[in-house]
Amino acid sequence: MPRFQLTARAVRRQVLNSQAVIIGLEAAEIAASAIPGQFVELKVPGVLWRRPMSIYRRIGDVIEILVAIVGPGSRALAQLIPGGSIDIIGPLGNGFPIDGSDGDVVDDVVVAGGFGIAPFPFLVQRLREVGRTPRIFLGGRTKDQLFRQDLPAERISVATEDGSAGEQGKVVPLFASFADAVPERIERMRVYACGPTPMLRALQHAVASRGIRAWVSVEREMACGIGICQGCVVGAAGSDAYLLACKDGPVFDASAIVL
Amino acid sequence: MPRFQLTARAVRRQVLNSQAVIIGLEAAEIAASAIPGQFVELKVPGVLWRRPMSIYRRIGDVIEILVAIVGPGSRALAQLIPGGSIDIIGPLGNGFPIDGSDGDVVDDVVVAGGFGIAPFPFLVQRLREVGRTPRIFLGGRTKDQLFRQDLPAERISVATEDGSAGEQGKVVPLFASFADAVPERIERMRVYACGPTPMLRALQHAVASRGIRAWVSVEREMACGIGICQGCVVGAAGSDAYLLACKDGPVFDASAIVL
Amino acid sequence: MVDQTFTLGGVRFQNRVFVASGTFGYGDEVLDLSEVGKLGGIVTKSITLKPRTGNRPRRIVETAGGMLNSIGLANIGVERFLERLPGLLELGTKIIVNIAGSTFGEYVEVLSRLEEGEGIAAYELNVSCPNVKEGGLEFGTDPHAVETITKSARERTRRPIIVKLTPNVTRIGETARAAEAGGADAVSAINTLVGMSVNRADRTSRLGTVTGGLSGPAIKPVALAKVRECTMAVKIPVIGIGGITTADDALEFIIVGAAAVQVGTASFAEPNAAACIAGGIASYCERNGIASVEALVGSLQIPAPPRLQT
Amino acid sequence: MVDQTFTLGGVRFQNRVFVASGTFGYGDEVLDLSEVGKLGGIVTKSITLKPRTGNRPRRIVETAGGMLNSIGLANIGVERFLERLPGLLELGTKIIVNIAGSTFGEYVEVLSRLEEGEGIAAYELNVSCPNVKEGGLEFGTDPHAVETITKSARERTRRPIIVKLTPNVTRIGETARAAEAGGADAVSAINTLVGMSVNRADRTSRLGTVTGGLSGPAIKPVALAKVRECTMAVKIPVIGIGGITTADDALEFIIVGAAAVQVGTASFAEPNAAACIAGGIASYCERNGIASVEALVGSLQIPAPPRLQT
Ligand SMILES: Cc1cc2nc3c(=O)[nH]c(=O)nc-3n(C[C@H](O)[C@H](O)[C@H](O)COP(=O)(O)OP(=O)(O)OC[C@H]3O[C@@H](n4cnc5c(N)ncnc54)[C@H](O)[C@@H]3O)c2cc1C
Ligand SMILES: Cc1cc2nc3c(=O)[nH]c(=O)nc-3n(C[C@H](O)[C@H](O)[C@H](O)COP(=O)(O)OP(=O)(O)OC[C@H]3O[C@@H](n4cnc5c(N)ncnc54)[C@H](O)[C@@H]3O)c2cc1C
Ligand SMILES: Cc1cc2nc3c(=O)[nH]c(=O)nc-3n(C[C@H](O)[C@H](O)[C@H](O)COP(=O)(O)O)c2cc1C
Ligand SMILES: Cc1cc2nc3c(=O)[nH]c(=O)nc-3n(C[C@H](O)[C@H](O)[C@H](O)COP(=O)(O)O)c2cc1C
Ligand code: FES
Ligand code: FES
Repeated sequence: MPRFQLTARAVRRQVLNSQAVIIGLEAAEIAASAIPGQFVELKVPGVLWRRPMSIYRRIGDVIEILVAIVGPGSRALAQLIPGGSIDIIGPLGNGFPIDGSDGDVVDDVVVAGGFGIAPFPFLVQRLREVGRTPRIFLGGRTKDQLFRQDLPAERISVATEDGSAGEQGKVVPLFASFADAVPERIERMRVYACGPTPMLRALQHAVASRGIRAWVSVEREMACGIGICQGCVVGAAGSDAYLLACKDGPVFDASAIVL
Repeated sequence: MPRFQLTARAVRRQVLNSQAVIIGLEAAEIAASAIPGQFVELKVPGVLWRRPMSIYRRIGDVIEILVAIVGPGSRALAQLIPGGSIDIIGPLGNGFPIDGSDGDVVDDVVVAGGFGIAPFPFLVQRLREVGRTPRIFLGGRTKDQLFRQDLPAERISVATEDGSAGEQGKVVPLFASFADAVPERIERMRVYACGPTPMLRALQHAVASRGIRAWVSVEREMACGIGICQGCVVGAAGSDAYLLACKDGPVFDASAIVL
Repeated sequence: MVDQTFTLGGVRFQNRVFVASGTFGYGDEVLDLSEVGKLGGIVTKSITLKPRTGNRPRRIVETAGGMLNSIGLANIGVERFLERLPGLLELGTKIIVNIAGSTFGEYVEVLSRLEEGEGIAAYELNVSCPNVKEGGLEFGTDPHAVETITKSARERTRRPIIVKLTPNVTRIGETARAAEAGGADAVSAINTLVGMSVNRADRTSRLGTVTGGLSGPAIKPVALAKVRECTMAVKIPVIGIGGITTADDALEFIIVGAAAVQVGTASFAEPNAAACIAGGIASYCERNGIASVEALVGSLQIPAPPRLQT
Repeated sequence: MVDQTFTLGGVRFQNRVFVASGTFGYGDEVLDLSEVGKLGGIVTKSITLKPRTGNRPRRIVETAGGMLNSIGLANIGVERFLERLPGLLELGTKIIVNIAGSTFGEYVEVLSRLEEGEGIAAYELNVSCPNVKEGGLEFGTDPHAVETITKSARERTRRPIIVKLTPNVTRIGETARAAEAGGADAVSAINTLVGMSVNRADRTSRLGTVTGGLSGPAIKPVALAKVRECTMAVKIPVIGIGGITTADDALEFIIVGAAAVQVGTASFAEPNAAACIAGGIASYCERNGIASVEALVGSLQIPAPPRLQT
């Protein structure tokens, strides 16, 4: 898979709330070759490591990222204004499998918790290109943690822990009750999930017990993002081996890893 | 001397060139109590130590600083835009002696090299308040290193090393030839100087050999700026002792220190 | 109210946050910018027998996440310090006097003079001083020397003795044990790491003394590991030092096993840092329903043994 | 043209900038993002006798100006490495194989197997490994162990041997001398400093192994001082490592006395960092009329002795 290092010019900055900003970066080579679920590594001034961010959406030569402001790196990144530029490496990682043998899938399902929504607008774009539109289950602690602006509104089901939007509760049970309501579709269901580790664990359990195929995108601290530090390991299921989130992932078959 | 720590709001930002910016900061207590030659310590994000900057000018509740962009701290500081704020401590150090027993001084003379101009617009303000206007000798490598916008144009003599403005040469010889042309004034002359160490050394020599009274403002790396680290030492003349640039200075009698 | 007190050799400190030696002057220089009354105590600049002007400049260099210093124990000497002491005792916090010397004898002499001063809460022995007899190597690198100095001090005072350990050793646990054996009431760690910086433009060392001591956030991970080693080696309290800038940093040390902490370099940028940290620890305990900071000391959860290697 | 070459035990390297062990994979992982052909050489990840999966997570933590790692020598083992070697030899730069083990025997066995491989330019012995016989303390903290390992290696190969020293010792000069006495062609320093990090939220160590190794810009001042100590202790070349991110950093090490340098952590954020540094050193020499980097090695100007203390 080709990877590129380039200086990307910021062309867009949309503040969603005090914790979340979308930044658009001109990065033609990366935009041209990326697939959904892949990420880029951004060289943010003032911190040692690059910062990994999923590709949120692709619009021509521009890739967008959704930045959750959680610490010094993301704060600095969120301040990047149009006209400014930043060194980025990408596309990185493996991405979600959507093509080829999965041609006759009928039920694409996205399950996202909070900022775990980040890779999915791009996935939706890609699925639509091949004539598919996923059903989307979105969870957050409160309604401020739902970022649905770039998703097909009519296909979204929402759960919030405080009940401020959608169902009150967590997103995995919401998805599970949907799955249980349509047993005939289970076999042809393909789940794409991203979110906090406890949510992904719950999802692993929900899909395993129902025999649903699922892929999860995991986050790990990454010193390099390009496979040379061996820092970002994820335990392989049923063996002593470790997999690298940056290279073997960040997307894994839900049954292949121990979270 | 009172010192204050406060969050100052930036109210002005004037870009002089790619290397120099003037920032105005609302800091009423500091503005009210500062004297020329004193400095403030600014908490710039991303670097360990605060950064010391002379008070460039005072306008009501606002103090201005002239920032030379030389490294990460000054670069970040120069990006402070109006509306932003920064934690500052000041006024610090001793400042130039201008009042009291010096009442019958006739010739106030400023000698400044490059960014050494920083404390002098404020000094000029103060001297004018007591009915005095200094003669100003300004030096720089090129004319881009002269910052005379806030000084009385009619009293300025300029020297540049490349001859791009004023006399070609260095500023201390320019001042020295002025002094030699007015021997009758030598005794009542008071020189205030600031600039790179080699320039200050040349000045020490020029004033010592002519018996002129002079004060020099020196720069030292400062970890604290408030007298607790003992890092900013300057050798005392004629003894083994060290003086602290941040507390005993930054302004010293030119004959009292070894540079 | 969270119980933040800390008792050492019978002396009770109001909380567990101190300012570190050499980073807060004698304690009375920045009363306008810091709430010293909220500190557990002030550890003074190292005091030697005679006044010292200190090392020649350049004395300080900023580095990535830290700083180097070669102040060289510049201080006013024990006599002038004793004149200044009564004023320090009115600051509303306890005064710990840090003692330094270049011979065994000097430590003892300084301590003996200080014994004549009223009100000193404790002593801290800075054993990171060059030992003139041993060709300039730090006393603190030799467990035997550490034990001897501590013993000599112990024989001459009933005040609590803290031995401040150097991190520039293979096994700091050994020097901690030597201090304990010598009768110390506590050890503090760490002093600065030996480091240097070069100016490539003129190919000189940036510090006038070539090497100096590294401090600040950059050394925090090393300090935490050294403190952990100390807590595993001795039963006396360990006071954690090194890069502490926030209450979270202090909590890291306490969780690892530090009974108290000292704040050094952080005071330079934020003169009130130590007082803020003391407040922050109290709020953390309140938020988490912890009645006494003591309960946090050494509360580190060690995970199950690592997966076996194949 | 500036002469950047560096010769070690008869092997000539095109320049003095290498990538450090464990920070660049085996050398062929990032050919798309780095100009490995411009490097003096690649030091491979530490190779052990059997493949190792490495330590359990969490393995890396970002710290102020640096990072901690506890990768645990995860590697493919010497057999699979030998299969991969022919490919590495085509990268246009020299390959130095870093050897690790948990017993003396393991070092020797790995080296003996590697002797069967063609084209290896040199070996680097990583003596910062836990010595299983000595209760897990690093081999490299014991000069005697360092000398023994070096000797055993020396008896089995004519290829250049570099001994990579641990900084976690009181006197690194002593271990450097032990390596020299054992027949090493060079020493490299430093490996990582022992450090740790605590998550106060759940009171656990952030690293799965509790302590790990600190690297990156934060440790540069310590590394420079350790490299200086080595250069004063031995006559063989010293290779400088620790926090090198820019050509200026590399020049600092060279001026202090390093004959060559290795770039570690910096490659993570900038995969082409080492190649850029090699280029930067050449430009610096050109700008300053220096014909050979050799002329810079150890060119540090030491100022006149410090002012006497009063
Ligand atoms: C493949 C991948 C894709 C990602 N995509 C996005 C995205 O699209 N949008 C987004 O906002 N964030 C994303 N992240 C997470 C993002 O990289 C971190 O939030 C960011 O690096 C934090 O940097 P900081 O300096 O702001 O905070 P820090 O102070 O570095 O960290 C704040 C907190 O976040 C945790 N953290 C830091 N880095 C990571 C990481 N890489 N993985 C998990 N936790 C981390 C820290 O442990 C700490 O608790 C992604 C991470 C990975 C690995
Ligand atoms: C009392 C005082 C008043 C000052 N007033 C002004 C002012 O009005 N305007 C202005 O632009 N600058 C002033 N300076 C200098 C200013 O503080 C430094 O340029 C600034 O701190 C550099 O920070 P940096 O991070 O940008 O660069 P760094 O990377 O920290 O330093 C860049 C270069 O500047 C040198 N340097 C850094 N700090 C100092 C210092 N404190 N003194 C001397 N050299 C230093 C470094 O050694 C290095 O060579 C003053 C310094 C002092 C001590
Ligand atoms: C400028 C400076 C001066 C110091 N002077 C002394 C001293 O006189 N005696 C001493 O025992 N420690 C001295 N130290 C070490 C500190 O007390 C502390 O142990 C060390 O700096 C690590 O803590 P920190 O990272 O919080 O600064 C000094 C440190 C600095 C930075
Ligand atoms: C993630 C990581 C893995 C490392 N693995 C090894 C290793 O396998 N063998 C070894 O000798 N050194 C290893 N090191 C140490 C480096 O080679 C180097 O000595 C150290 O990181 C200091 O240099 P730096 O500050 O430039 O990174 C590793 C360092 C890091 C950061
Ligand atoms: S982040 Fe370095 S190997 Fe994955
Ligand atoms: S800068 Fe700290 S004493 Fe002057």
